[in-house]
Amino acid sequence: MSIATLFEIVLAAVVLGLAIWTITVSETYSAAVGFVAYGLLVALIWVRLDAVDVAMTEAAIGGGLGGIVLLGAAARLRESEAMTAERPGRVVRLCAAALSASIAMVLAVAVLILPDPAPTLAPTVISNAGATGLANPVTNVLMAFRAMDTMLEKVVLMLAIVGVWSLASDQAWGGRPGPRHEADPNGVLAFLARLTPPAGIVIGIYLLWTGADHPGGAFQGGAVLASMWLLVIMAGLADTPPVSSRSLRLILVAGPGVFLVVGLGGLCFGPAFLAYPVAFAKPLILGIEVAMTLTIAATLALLLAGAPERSATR
Amino acid sequence: MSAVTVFGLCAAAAVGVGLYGLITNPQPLRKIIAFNLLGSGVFLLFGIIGRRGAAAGSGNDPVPQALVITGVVVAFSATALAIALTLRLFETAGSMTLRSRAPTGPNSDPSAG
Amino acid sequence: MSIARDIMTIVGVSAGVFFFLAGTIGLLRFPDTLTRLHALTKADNLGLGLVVLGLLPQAGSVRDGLKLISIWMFALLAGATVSQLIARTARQRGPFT
Amino acid sequence: MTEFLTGAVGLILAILALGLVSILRGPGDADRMMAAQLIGTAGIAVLLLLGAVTGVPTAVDVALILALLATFASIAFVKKGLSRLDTDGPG
Repeated sequence: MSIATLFEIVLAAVVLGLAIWTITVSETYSAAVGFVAYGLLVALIWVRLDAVDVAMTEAAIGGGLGGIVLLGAAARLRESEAMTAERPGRVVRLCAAALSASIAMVLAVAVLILPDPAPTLAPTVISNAGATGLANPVTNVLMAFRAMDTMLEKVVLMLAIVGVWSLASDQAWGGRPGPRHEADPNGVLAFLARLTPPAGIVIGIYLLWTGADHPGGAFQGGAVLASMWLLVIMAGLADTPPVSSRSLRLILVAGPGVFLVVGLGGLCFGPAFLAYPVAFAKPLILGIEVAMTLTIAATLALLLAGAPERSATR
Repeated sequence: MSAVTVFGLCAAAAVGVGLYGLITNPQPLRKIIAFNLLGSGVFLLFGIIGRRGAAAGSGNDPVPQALVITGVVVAFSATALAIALTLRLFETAGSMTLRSRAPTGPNSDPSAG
Repeated sequence: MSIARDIMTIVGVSAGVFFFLAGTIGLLRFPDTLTRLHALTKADNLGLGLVVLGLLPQAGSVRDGLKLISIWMFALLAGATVSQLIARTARQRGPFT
Repeated sequence: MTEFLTGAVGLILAILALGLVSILRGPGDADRMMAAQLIGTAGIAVLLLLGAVTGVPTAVDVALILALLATFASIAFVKKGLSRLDTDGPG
């Protein structure tokens, strides 16, 4: 057994142990902490599988922002935990264990008897890379070959934010999400929130730019920008914008809007919906990505901030 | 044992663990966490299949990778929506059941959010 | 030249691993919050710093090296801020072990 | 060189697992936060070493994202986790 295999087995065992602990631990807050650590380790697995694009997304969105939104809810619902102590009976738990174990077994067998040679679309993607002028195959798939998926995914993000906002109570309708954070303007937190975002914004833009040729792209860049914005908000240096703000809404629809306009342009002047003219493919894709990054950053941050809680005037 | 086998079995087990938690945990927030574990196991299975389909020039088939990236983002937005629903449920229903406690108003917890 | 680089990597990474180990053991063994915090900062700042220092000779370009250093800087900043916040809370409330 | 770095990755991973034990044990929130901070840093170190071992230079970019997100997550941890202890100074 090579040292690399040993490393992989240790990593897989730690990940699984953490997953089991996250499910079985009694406190929800601890489970959320466990989930953040789990996301971090899953990102390591993705690097090991040579899928760096996914590793970035998992580290930024799956474990990072997703873990934080869980953590916030767990901290808030902490006091209410005692009242929902009703656990299902032993029979239900045994049945659930049997069902889960059998599904896991079926999947494990499926992994072991996967066909050889494996079906793959990688050579097709790589041989068509010249059509867009981008060297990162994943960005090619996301932005050109399966652009429709990505566009609809932006629509899903928009629907999610509309859903979250519509949960506001009557007096907070159209107001600002989350509590107003007060912090000492000369304290350590404010210092960190002044020092980090400039560098973080540069890194976000770098990730977007490098996404054309290397792993990275709009999602990863957007997630970094979102976290920087929230850092400033949490340090009390800025307030969340009221969700009825027109400029905010413009940013939220910019990504899918630009995407749709380019797509319709393909329909009017080209052969099909979302068909990029070959000469302008790269600038068009980059333009869409810039708009998308802004939209993703704003959407992710506002999804994290949650439903409006204060009226806009206060 | 290759990386594909090790992580493939790990992914299958993660799906099982997530499913068990989804069924047996009574609290909605725990169900959301379990569902995310289940989802990450499914994403890893995609990664395994992509890894096996690696070709010259890329270590992992880009098509499943793109699918997983889309999936991670959609899973995050679904999680955020589910959590907003849970919090709202607690705000409206929670204070009714817990008569002895003060209702959790929007400003009683200065740092959450 | 290459041997000198490798030696620097081995020394740096080994020292970094040692500090990680020491910090984790401290986190597990020390009696109260402030001493555990002391152990954590060793692992955080020195452990990662020495690993970064050890990897610098292996970096392919200046840009990669700058990235490595900026990662360490971010970790330092976050570590320093979080330690201060935790320590201040610990002092206000008395040791909450 | 590769062997040595892989060994170092394995060791840090084992240390990370040890840090997980301290998350599991608690006992207080402060300890959980510290352990989470340590795990984040160790994860960054593992990523950097893994990038050097497997010759995937872009692993450094993943570590960069992780470092930024860890900064943010630590603050979120402290702000949300310490809220129960009603801090008035730093919070």
